[in-house]
Amino acid sequence: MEFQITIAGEAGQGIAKSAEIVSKDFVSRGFYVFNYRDYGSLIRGGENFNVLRISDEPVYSNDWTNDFAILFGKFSSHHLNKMKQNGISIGTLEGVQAKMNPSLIIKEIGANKIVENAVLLGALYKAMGQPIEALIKQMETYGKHTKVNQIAAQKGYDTYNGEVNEIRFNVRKGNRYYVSGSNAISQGAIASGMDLYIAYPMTPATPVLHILARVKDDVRAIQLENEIGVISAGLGASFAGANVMVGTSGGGFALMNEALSLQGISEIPIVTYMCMRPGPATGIPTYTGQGDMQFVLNSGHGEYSKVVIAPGDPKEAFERTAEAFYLANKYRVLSVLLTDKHLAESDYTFDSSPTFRVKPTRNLVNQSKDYLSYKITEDGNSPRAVPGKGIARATSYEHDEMGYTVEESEKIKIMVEKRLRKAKTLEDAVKKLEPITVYGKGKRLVISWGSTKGAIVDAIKLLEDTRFLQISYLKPFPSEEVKKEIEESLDVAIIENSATGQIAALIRENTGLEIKKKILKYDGRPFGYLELADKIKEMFK
Amino acid sequence: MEFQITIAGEAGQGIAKSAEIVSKDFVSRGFYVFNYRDYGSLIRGGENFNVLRISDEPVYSNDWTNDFAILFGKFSSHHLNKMKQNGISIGTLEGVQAKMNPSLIIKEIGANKIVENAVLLGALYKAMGQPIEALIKQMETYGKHTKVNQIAAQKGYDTYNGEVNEIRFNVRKGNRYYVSGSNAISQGAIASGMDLYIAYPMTPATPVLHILARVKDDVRAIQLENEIGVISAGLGASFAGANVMVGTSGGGFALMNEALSLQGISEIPIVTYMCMRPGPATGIPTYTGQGDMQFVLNSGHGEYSKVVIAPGDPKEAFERTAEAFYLANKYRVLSVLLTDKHLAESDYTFDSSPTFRVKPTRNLVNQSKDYLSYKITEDGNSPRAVPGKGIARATSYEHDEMGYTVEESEKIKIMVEKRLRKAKTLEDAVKKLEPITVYGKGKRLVISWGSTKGAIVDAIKLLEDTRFLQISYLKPFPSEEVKKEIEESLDVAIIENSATGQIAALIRENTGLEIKKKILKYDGRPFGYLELADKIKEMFK
Amino acid sequence: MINLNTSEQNTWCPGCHNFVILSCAKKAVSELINEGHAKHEDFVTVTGIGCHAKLYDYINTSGFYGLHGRAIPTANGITLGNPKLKVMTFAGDGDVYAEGISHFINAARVNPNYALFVNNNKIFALTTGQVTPTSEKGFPGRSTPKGNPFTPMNPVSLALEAGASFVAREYSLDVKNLTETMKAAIKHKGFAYVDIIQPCITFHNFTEYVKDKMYRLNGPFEYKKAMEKAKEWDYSDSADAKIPVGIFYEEERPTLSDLFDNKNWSEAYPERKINSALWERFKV
Amino acid sequence: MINLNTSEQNTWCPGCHNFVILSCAKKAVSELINEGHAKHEDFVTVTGIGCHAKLYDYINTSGFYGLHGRAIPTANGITLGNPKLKVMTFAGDGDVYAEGISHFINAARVNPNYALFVNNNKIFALTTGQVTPTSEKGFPGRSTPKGNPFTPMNPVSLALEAGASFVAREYSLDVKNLTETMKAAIKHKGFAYVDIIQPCITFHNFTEYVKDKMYRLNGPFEYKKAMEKAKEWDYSDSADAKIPVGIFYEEERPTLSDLFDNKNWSEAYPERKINSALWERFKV
Ligand SMILES: Cc1ncc(C[n+]2csc(CCOP(=O)(O)OP(=O)(O)O)c2C)c(N)n1
Ligand SMILES: Cc1ncc(C[n+]2csc(CCOP(=O)(O)OP(=O)(O)O)c2C)c(N)n1
Ligand code: SF4
Ligand code: SF4
Ligand SMILES: [Mg+2]
Ligand SMILES: [Mg+2]
Repeated sequence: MEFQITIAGEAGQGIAKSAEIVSKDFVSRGFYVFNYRDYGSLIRGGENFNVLRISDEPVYSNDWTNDFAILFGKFSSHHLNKMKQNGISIGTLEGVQAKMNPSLIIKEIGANKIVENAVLLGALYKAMGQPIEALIKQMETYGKHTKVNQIAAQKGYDTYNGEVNEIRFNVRKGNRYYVSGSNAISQGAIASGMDLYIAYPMTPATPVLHILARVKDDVRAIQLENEIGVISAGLGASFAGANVMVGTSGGGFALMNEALSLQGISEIPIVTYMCMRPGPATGIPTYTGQGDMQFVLNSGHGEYSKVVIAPGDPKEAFERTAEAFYLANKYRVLSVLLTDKHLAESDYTFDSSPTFRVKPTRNLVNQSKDYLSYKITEDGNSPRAVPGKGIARATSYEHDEMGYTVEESEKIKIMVEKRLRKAKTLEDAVKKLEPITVYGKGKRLVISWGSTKGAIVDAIKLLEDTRFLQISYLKPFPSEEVKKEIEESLDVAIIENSATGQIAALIRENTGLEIKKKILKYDGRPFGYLELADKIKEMFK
Repeated sequence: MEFQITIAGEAGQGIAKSAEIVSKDFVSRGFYVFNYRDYGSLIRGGENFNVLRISDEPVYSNDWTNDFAILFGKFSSHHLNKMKQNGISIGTLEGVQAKMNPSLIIKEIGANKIVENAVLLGALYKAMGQPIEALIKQMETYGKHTKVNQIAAQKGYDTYNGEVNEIRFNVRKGNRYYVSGSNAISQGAIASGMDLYIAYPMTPATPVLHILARVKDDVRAIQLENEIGVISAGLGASFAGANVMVGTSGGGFALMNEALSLQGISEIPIVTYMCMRPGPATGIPTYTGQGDMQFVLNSGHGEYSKVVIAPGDPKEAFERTAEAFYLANKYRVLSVLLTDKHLAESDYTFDSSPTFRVKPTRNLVNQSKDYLSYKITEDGNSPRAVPGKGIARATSYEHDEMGYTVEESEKIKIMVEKRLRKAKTLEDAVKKLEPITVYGKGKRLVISWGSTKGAIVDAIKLLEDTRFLQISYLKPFPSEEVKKEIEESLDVAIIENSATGQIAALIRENTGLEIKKKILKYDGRPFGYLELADKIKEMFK
Repeated sequence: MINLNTSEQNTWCPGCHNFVILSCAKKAVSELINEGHAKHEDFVTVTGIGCHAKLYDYINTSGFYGLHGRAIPTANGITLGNPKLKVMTFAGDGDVYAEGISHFINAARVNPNYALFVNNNKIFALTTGQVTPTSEKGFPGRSTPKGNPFTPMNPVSLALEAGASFVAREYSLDVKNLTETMKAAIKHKGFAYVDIIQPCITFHNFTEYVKDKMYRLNGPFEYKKAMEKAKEWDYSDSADAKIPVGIFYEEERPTLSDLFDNKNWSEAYPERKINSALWERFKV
Repeated sequence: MINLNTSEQNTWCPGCHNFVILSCAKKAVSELINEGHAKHEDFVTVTGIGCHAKLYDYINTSGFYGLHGRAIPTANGITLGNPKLKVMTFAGDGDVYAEGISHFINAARVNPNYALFVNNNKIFALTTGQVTPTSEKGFPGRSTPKGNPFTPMNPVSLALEAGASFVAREYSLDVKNLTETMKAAIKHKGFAYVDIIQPCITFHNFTEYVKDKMYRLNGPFEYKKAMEKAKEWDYSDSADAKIPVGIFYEEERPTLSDLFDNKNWSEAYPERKINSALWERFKV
């Protein structure tokens, strides 16, 4: 049993906050809520809306038609034709089923325009047949504005005289965790031993900066002059011994490219949180897409190994963040946590806690006189030490074991080959971290990565004979594992929030297998699960 | 008939200039000379050497053992064991066959230390049985130092009393062109209609900046504050109507990544001269490598089409530069001329002139009131116009036909699909430009791209049943053509100046075919042709 | 009269000062056209990324909506590509004083010929309120909830120090003077920099603070005096500040495109011919 | 005594002033160790890319051979990662005043705790002789054969304007004073900037020019006087210049790592434990 609500209005009308209150109320009562957030690149004066899918079973995505809708502000009319048969739309808009006049109502209670949304929330609760007390309780989070919001909500509830479509189903009791990707990455980073987060604001990576700047834990979030300053300082701080994460989106990541290459040759551990939005360039800054994948995989000039991890939901983000730090420190590499706006800014409900495949480590050795910063080893991985306790060196030039510059043919080869061996070692390490996951059963296979997971998992439940291969490590790429799954399937398609279907190219590069069927979406919006189920069905017809 | 000379000494001793004089003398007499230049990242106080392979037939590479050598300065002893059986080494070094004391000789003529090399050149001419007059004539290029060099050379010639191994073979008469990659790119750019070259110095791209700053033609070479300033100004200037090329190497190209992505969405034509050296990061700045290929192919976040052209020698560089400008202007894309230090800084001899597959064009339409900067067209290519004559718009945001910002799903799709169609159009256009070339005959196939061409062409002459597939367009990739060649071969190997053999991955991504045999070199040095012939033989055993 | 409006929906916050800046810009352009200073098609509006930059969508001239921080080098290029264009560059304080400060310092020295207007709201507005280099110490931005730890930069004295040939400050709500100074900046031959104090009514509303503290300069002054005046306000929130507005400094010297003797290339050479004869230069 | 030599082959041009700067740096470090100011293992030498940067190979301390233009932000990070380290940052004029000028302006304001030495030869030396922002007008660099079209930047007054808390100029051949100023800069709490006039004997030898024009300051001065002094020489090649050397300015204020209350993280938390309990924060 499930239903879906859209809350739409103008930027600045408290849409996101309204959605949060409703979500948290339902989650606290044992429901599962998925909350999709849609907003433009503007502060006020345009449209915002949230879509809440609420169910008694886990749900990880939404679709585009609604059982209930709050529509206010001048931009929301397009939602009118996204109502289900018996759906109830409430609001100020011409054409809604239950038209209301919240500005009149708030005048009655002598309140400010800003609580209009509370009036409509109250009305929504009446329409859903839900206890107004539950809503009023959730409103306690409004701080000093609590009281007035509560009064407005009660007033809305009382005033509403439209249809009622009572939501009544039993939910299982148990723990419920309500979390966005940004929150998961932030807390996951703290949990994984991060000391410093360094960033320059860029949507949709910015929430992590805001969250980490506010936490009480003994970590620091520091905004620096620009992205080049950020990544350079990140490498400097890591060289000095700190556990560092930097964060950005495509444009900032592009600016970091030279320093990412420096990471490759200097072998200084670092984690980069890279949160995609549709490009090229500024693109569509507040929407979602996965079009930067190949760019990230191939970032930085020269040849060096890196790790690119694409978690599929906030719980995975929490878990995989630990792996990102672990691998970065253990193998002195760059770990990229590749996510996107959809994962970062949607809220998911989970009923269990994450588990970790790794333990955190700074991987520091005690320096002795003969410590070598780039020791030639069989597995290509050199022990890590930091300045302050002895001599440690890092360099952007090709170098010998001590870190001194070399130009001689033989010496160059030795160090290049050390790094090649490390790439191999890293590959082996990643094999142990469940780089792929298969969901469902069936001879048909859909393959994807990252935030599309939610819609796919929800969609294949509706399909027969279809399973889903999620690739969580894009680099090192789990070639054998992926090949095996494809070869065991009768029909295969990839799914990607992009225009070209880059995962197909990546699979072909690594396995030789060509996947011609591509389900793509490149309008900045995530897949709806029903929309996706239809497309998969169509594709496999 | 052919022979090889190495001239080695300390940086600052005039090694490169000596090599140039000898080369030009032989070329002017109808020989073919290939001149390899080896120098460290230093100004004085380390080793420099040049290798001249001289022949009566075209040669495009060198190898590592010499018939003659001038060895002076303290770093040259390692060349002693690179002499052929009857090779003659001349110089100041312990162990040379013909030890000389140029410092004594110049004292006699009252000259400066700086002409010591001229003394040794004179001696070399005696040892080669070559007319000293020819050398003395070439020395006229020394400007005000001509006289003293000539005297020193004569003195060296007269003083030399070592063995003589007379070079005597008839050469065909005809035109001879002696040209480095840097020179070819520079003149090729002027020939192709370039107005502005904008750069920030970076080895090995810098010579193009120096050359273009000196030419008398009506073009400008401008050094700006940093690479981000360079590419941004390049896009600005092109938007305003200029034909622009920017130039850099890996690190600078990395910094340009964000603006390259801007190129993609704004569709402003630009040519980028990208001259590789081994990375990651600062790497080995004065040596050669092809390790930035995948990085360049995937540069810039988001999805957009670009052109990546890899000429194989200076003549091709001259020709392909015209294509780079043509495609950039015609399809409003980024054209990357991907070369490396080996191509840029080696001198080649040709006996014919380049031919062009395209005509230059600014591709400007006359603006009318209804000009649309991003007109939706069937082939995805929108007419180009510039400000100053009407309204022209360029933007880093997703946009509509007029260039205004859009965020709506449908409008986004329209513009993304326009760019997808353009990618297809571009693919078709490139098919007509001979994106691949096959050399030689045989069932075995070696595949490569870029500056390795010289050594490969020279090597396969020594091999049986082996042909060479050169890929000149890396993007759009000529998949069908490459696939066909591979499938028609019994045995296939790729050759690359890199540690991982990226062309193999690219081929697999585009054709599904895996090439396991890889002949790689990743010590900053180019392949010698004999060395390579051996490796190919070994690989195909 | 030329219509400089576009039909794009405006998405600034209702009441945002950018509306005023936009209308001043349109007024300046339209008057300059009427006065015969330039033709409509010669104007190019270049912007960075931020709230200010939306101006690109709302003014009907040629335009280049650049990257965050890169409005300046983009405009540099435009003047190199065609020195005859009239370029108005609009950027934010985040754009110019954070991300793109290198270009600001460089432009002040090399003197490209265009006007740079910085809509300085002392905040990253479009990214919802983090501190910039001109935010006052202690201001609780969203990435510095305990208060901005840094002292603000004074971009006006910095521009003078770096060599800008025209330096001014204006206030976003002073329509008359802002328009006049915009016109003067566009007419100035060289790098004309105007810091426009523009409180952000949503994330950083210091309207009250600046309102009574501003006074008008009778500039331009000679360099030293200009510098003194520039130092009168340090962009802090000190209670007894005096904030001079108007033109601090103006000087004429060769521009970037003068120095390299650039032309309107596409007009000078509508189509360059392929000149394969250049290969002959390599003949030995 | 600590041996600060390395066995790397030195590839500077014979006679290059960098040899002198290197030996002063070693002397400074070794004296500071002897005076108990810091331990050998606490020193970190950070460099950019250029001739100057080879110093990394020739001094036996911990070191970070950074990217061209990025010595400053790298050093910023080192002080954030472990504020106890003594960081000496060596960079070139190309590094700091061209490629990395954004970081210079920012560092002056946010005051990271380290010494920045700029080996200023007014040329890109390692790339064989192109003009930098401090090259004098008219100088025929290899990318400007007809002469540098631009007026030079004055990085000393710029640093003061931007807020550097320690500003000095020294001459590469003045061993005694250079060593002393280096020590003072390293000891200074905050961003200590020293522009070291270092003629490049190969590409830009202005030794003769500067030699007789230098005179020693009896600084540090208060800000205004410091600025006046800084303006005495504009980095041009004017014949009657006077070139003040020594410390212009010194001030103490909180450093970047103070402002964020940073620690020596790896010592404070040798191993942080995975704290999966944080997930509980999401419990509704
Ligand atoms: C390279 C890059 N980094 C970060 C961003 C994100 N970003 C967009 S607007 C903005 C801040 C804009 O601030 P400002 O320039 O002051 O303009 P305002 O919004 O205040 O008008 C930032 C950081 C970006 N677009 N590109
Ligand atoms: C991103 C980048 N751009 C360009 C270069 C090339 N480069 C290396 S050294 C150098 C100039 C160095 O000049 P400066 O900093 O003054 O040092 P100097 O050699 O004079 O000591 C340049 C431009 C580079 N290494 N990286
Ligand atoms: S956030 Fe501030 S600057 Fe942006 S539109 Fe709103 S008021 Fe204007
Ligand atoms: S080029 Fe100049 S700075 Fe570089 S080593 Fe030689 S003299 Fe020194
Ligand atoms: Mg701002
Ligand atoms: Mg220099």
